[in-house]
Amino acid sequence: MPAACTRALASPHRRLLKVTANERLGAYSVLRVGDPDGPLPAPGQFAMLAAAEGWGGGEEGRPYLARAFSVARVRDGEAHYLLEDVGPGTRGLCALAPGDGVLALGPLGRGFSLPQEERRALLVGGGVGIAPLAILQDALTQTGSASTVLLGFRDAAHAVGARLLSGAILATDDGSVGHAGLVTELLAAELERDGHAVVYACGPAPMLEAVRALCAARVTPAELALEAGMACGFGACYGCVVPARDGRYLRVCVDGPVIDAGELDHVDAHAGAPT
Amino acid sequence: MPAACTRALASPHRRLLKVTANERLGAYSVLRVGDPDGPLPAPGQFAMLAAAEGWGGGEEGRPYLARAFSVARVRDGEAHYLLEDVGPGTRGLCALAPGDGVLALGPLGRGFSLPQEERRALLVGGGVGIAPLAILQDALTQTGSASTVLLGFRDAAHAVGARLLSGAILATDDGSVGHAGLVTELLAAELERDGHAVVYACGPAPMLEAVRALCAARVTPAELALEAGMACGFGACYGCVVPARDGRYLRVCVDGPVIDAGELDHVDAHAGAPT
Amino acid sequence: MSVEFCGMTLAHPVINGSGTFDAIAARGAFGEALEREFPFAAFVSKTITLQARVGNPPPRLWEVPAGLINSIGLPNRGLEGYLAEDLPALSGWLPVPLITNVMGSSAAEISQLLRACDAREEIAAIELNVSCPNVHTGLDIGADPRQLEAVLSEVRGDTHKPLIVKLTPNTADVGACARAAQEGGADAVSLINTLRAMALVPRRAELRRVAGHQLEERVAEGSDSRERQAATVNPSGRWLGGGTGGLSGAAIRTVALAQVAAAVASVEIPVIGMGGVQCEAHAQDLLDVGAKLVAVGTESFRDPLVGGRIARELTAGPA
Amino acid sequence: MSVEFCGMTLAHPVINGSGTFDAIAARGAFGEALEREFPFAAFVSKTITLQARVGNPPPRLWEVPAGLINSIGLPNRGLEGYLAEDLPALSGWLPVPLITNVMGSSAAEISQLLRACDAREEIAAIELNVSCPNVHTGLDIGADPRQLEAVLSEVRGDTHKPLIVKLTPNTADVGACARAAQEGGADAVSLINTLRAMALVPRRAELRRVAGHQLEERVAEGSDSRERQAATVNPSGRWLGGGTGGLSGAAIRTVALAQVAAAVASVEIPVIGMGGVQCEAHAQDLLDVGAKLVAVGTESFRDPLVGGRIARELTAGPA
Ligand SMILES: Cc1cc2nc3c(=O)[nH]c(=O)nc-3n(C[C@H](O)[C@H](O)[C@H](O)COP(=O)(O)OP(=O)(O)OC[C@H]3O[C@@H](n4cnc5c(N)ncnc54)[C@H](O)[C@@H]3O)c2cc1C
Ligand SMILES: Cc1cc2nc3c(=O)[nH]c(=O)nc-3n(C[C@H](O)[C@H](O)[C@H](O)COP(=O)(O)OP(=O)(O)OC[C@H]3O[C@@H](n4cnc5c(N)ncnc54)[C@H](O)[C@@H]3O)c2cc1C
Ligand SMILES: Cc1cc2nc3c(=O)[nH]c(=O)nc-3n(C[C@H](O)[C@H](O)[C@H](O)COP(=O)(O)O)c2cc1C
Ligand SMILES: Cc1cc2nc3c(=O)[nH]c(=O)nc-3n(C[C@H](O)[C@H](O)[C@H](O)COP(=O)(O)O)c2cc1C
Ligand code: FES
Ligand code: FES
Repeated sequence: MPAACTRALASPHRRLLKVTANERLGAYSVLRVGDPDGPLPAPGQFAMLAAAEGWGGGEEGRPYLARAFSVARVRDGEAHYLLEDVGPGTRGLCALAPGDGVLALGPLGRGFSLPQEERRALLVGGGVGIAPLAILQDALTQTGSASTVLLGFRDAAHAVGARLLSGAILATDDGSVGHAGLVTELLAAELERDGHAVVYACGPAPMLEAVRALCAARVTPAELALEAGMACGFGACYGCVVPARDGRYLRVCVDGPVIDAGELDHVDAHAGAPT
Repeated sequence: MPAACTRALASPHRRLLKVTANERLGAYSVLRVGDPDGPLPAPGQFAMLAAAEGWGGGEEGRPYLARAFSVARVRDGEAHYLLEDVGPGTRGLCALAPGDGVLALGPLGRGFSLPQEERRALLVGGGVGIAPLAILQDALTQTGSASTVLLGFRDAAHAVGARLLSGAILATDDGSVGHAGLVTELLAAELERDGHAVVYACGPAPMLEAVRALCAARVTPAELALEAGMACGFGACYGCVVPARDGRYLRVCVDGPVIDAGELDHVDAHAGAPT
Repeated sequence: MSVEFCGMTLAHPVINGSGTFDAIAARGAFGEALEREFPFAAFVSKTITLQARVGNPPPRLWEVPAGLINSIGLPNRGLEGYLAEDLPALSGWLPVPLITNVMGSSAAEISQLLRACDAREEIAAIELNVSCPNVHTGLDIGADPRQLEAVLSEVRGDTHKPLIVKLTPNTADVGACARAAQEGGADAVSLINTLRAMALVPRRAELRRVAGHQLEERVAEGSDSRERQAATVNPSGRWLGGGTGGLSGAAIRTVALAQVAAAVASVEIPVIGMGGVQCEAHAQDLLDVGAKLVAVGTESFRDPLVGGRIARELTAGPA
Repeated sequence: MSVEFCGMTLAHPVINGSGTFDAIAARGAFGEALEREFPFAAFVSKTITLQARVGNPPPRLWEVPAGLINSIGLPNRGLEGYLAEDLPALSGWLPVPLITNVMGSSAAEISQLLRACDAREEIAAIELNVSCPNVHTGLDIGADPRQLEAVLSEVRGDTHKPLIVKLTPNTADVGACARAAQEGGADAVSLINTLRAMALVPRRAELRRVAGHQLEERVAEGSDSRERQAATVNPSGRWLGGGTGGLSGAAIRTVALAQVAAAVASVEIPVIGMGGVQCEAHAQDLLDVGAKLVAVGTESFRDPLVGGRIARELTAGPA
């Protein structure tokens, strides 16, 4: 089984940071935020982000609360976030320009643990859920571990996001790039080929559930980076829960977002990345 | 006494118009909005304005409702508004750039009536309250009537606003331009010189009250353009009231904004232009 | 999309909230165009009382995040003035049925209002506003189910016209109140009215923060930063001339949805849902939880024709 | 700026609203820095019940204009678990007095909770959440003044610690409820709790409008534009797993101000005011209408240290 989760402590201060770049990557945006003095996030940790200006407005009077985003990469004193515009909050962040302010609280939550027992790392991502796998791949590369990366996307425009990682094997729903079908089909084949692996997955709930079921059937250790609507990100509101195997609820923000697949009976329909 | 009030009918449609210019005029902004097909406002009428984008947001979640502004001038298919930034609504409008959208409902309310009995027109304005006097002066000039214009401002930066009218005699609180003191002191002197006049006034409540008292004492007809917090501008909310002489309340938006001074016992402290 | 409601056939399910649209004033401001594009399927008058009322002293409005507090104080000409002046001013041109909203502080007063309205054929239905303190108990007539049912039973016989009871939302159990209205003989209930709310005169420091540096020089002198602007205007520190007011608009929308759903679950009679409706989606939410009609209030202040647009979009499906 | 409150000396007048700050989880996320900068002058626990509760199924949150609806469902370890696990996890490092919030559905249950808390010296004061349906009557214990006073009189003797009663705002006359709490022996009252509210699963059309064109292709197929997203997840059409929830945040601020003013006018005991406080000005408004302490809830979700900043600004006067 994977070792203890990794987690860096956040400052309780919500910090005002500056956008250094915000560039399109296919259907996504990569937001870069200067944070030279911030705590170094562990792979899988996230931050609560809000634009410093114009948050709380919008036609529907939203966004009001900050939004959770996985740290996708840390490089040269900048944190990178992969964003998909799915609503008022992500839209506001996608529209930021270099120099704009971002209010950030983080890094938060428990990240991935590194492979044990010389298992090979299988990184499985779907859509915008590939974000935490990028920083995980960076960490694995640093420790000299190779990783196999399997990523699934809707179509070619989204598959451009795969550039965030290196050497990814792709699947697309519409078959425009790579395997025509589900990324979990690639995973099944990989596990078939060499089952001495640990799976790290992040993506939509149905994908995570398929990963969980596959790994459970093969007794392959798996860590799932879950998502949930969050109000606070630091355990205060009890809003971000997913049902655990024992009938209780886990708070994704403090008990996760990375959760050992074995703790779950199933992946809740609300617990995945936006689709 | 002045003749029946003038009033153009508005369309019940809130119309999406485009900003054609927005330029500083001393401490004020002059917002110009293209409206070639709109009804021609009568002097003293106003419009309810809101920015088409970003209204309803802001740090305090305001502005939510549209804001009332006197039409300051109509020229070449454009309506001009004189704006003073006193809060979130005016700030939002002051920040508009050419091409931005403005939602406008108007022209609304009752305007000034033109002089009767060959009385000379005395236009008395204070601060941003000079706006409706500009379009009134235009109308008087068109009918060949001369007008004497007395305007009061806080200081030299605000006194620049006087350029909206022609031939104005100025007073400033700090004495930096023109008469050092109140514009109503100029009015008293003018009425002394030649009392066969009709006074048209718009400005802060204390100024309007002084004008009312002066004119009442001399039995000089006077029309006061009042202001009040408004939610609707077309008589729906009953929010914009000022107390009348008979103990009832007048709705500034439909019974005014131009009200015969004789209808008032005093000018309510909330019924003037922002100070 | 035409709707049968209490024996009336309405062109669509969108009406106005009482006190948020003055058809006579709007006709004056917009002329005949208003008749052609009248935004509501029925017109609800503002609340009429037995005696004329001038309403509360200004200020009467306070804007809040996504909402508005009003403290209008129900100004109206009184029953007699309404019947003598407003009904003729509406008749001939009002293209939709008229629902007259009335309020009284005792069964006797309400009875008199209902009887007078019953006699006028211009009035298609009566809405009874029960957010009125009982002269005897001091408690709002509509806040206590028992009191509400008793009053309604007493007055129900006074009109043959459809009787809509406009419930108060400031109550422990709005479902119980809706049921009481039904038991008392109401033909329909409408809700929600505004939520009790309050605002203080803005402090100078607050204004400064909102308006930026400019204001600093302009507010009257005084060294205490906690001193409130216009303290002389209203020494109580309360902004609204009436002391407290009622919150409406987007801010109350989800409270309205919960209360409308609770009312629907409690009665068989039709429910008119309102509170914070700004667009078709909000109206559809109320219809989805079981409202038969939807009323638009505060949003009409921003756009007088919004009711008509919502009705069209409900018919056509969202764009 | 230190404040005497029910025999406690607090460093400043700002505390947290129950259920909106988990000191143990925050200590885990922020480490020792939290101890040095603890934002509140006292820490109020989330509501503890006799039996453990897992809480409501997700989704538990719905964001609205200037507010939040939550339907958390009071998950907690139960009295025993709280005393055995949470108290030790707080002791040693919590730099401020602990107020334990409890809730029971009958006098007997409440009595048991109070007695257990009374025995623990780690607990400085008890807050009783009376937004709980009475097992016998079904009505919230705090919604009816008579019921409230009766229950409190019965349990008051069970603790010597200061007893704060957290009133429900979903009531006809909050002043009467505050008075009932005082008569029943409360040492203080706190308000407001959240307003009952509801949200529906967003329709696909709605999502499309909000999210722009992109979403259109992504939402599951289906021809009926009124069909709701994730209807399979929650066939009732209600978004919140708990069906309805409670509205908090800026949207309820002026309702809170009115209710706090009404409570202050009705009692001599101190009042803790809360509801939508986001900055010093909002806190000062509550103090100006007579609150002794102010609590911050939802705003802490946006900024965990906002309570401390408000306290500093209240002390220094606004910047
Ligand atoms: C730990 C974690 C990591 C994440 N990492 C990333 C990341 O790296 N990149 C990324 O793009 N996203 C990430 N997300 C998801 C991201 O947080 C959401 O996409 C974002 O919060 C959406 O906000 P929005 O305002 O754009 O959309 P919203 O309008 O909030 O809509 C998003 C979804 O929420 C629901 N919803 C709609 N309206 C409401 C409402 N009023 N209240 C509550 N829910 C509503 C609907 O299901 C909707 O599809 C992450 C989430 C978590 C929890
Ligand atoms: C008929 C008419 C004509 C007008 N013509 C002009 C014009 O030509 N040019 C011009 O610049 N202005 C004009 N005004 C005034 C203009 O409408 C106001 O300055 C504007 O509405 C202010 O909005 P705001 O959001 O900028 O400021 P607000 O924040 O709304 O503040 C303005 C004032 O309103 C009060 N206030 C503060 N907060 C609130 C609140 N939350 N709710 C309610 N009131 C509050 C305070 O007294 C404050 O000083 C006119 C007003 C009327 C009625
Ligand atoms: C300015 C104003 C005046 C109102 N006057 C009345 C009234 O006279 N009688 C009444 O029953 N309701 C009155 N209401 C309540 C509305 O009819 C409606 O119930 C409430 O505003 C909620 O709807 P909304 O959020 O769409 O405005 C008034 C509301 C406002 C904002
Ligand atoms: C997510 C959440 C959970 C809450 N849980 C509790 C609770 O367990 N017990 C309680 O008495 N109040 C609870 N409340 C109510 C708050 O303590 C507070 O009364 C309310 O949120 C109003 O304050 P605010 O607008 O500042 O959030 C909760 C509020 C929220 C938003
Ligand atoms: S987001 Fe608030 S507890 Fe997890
Ligand atoms: S602004 Fe609504 S009645 Fe005048």
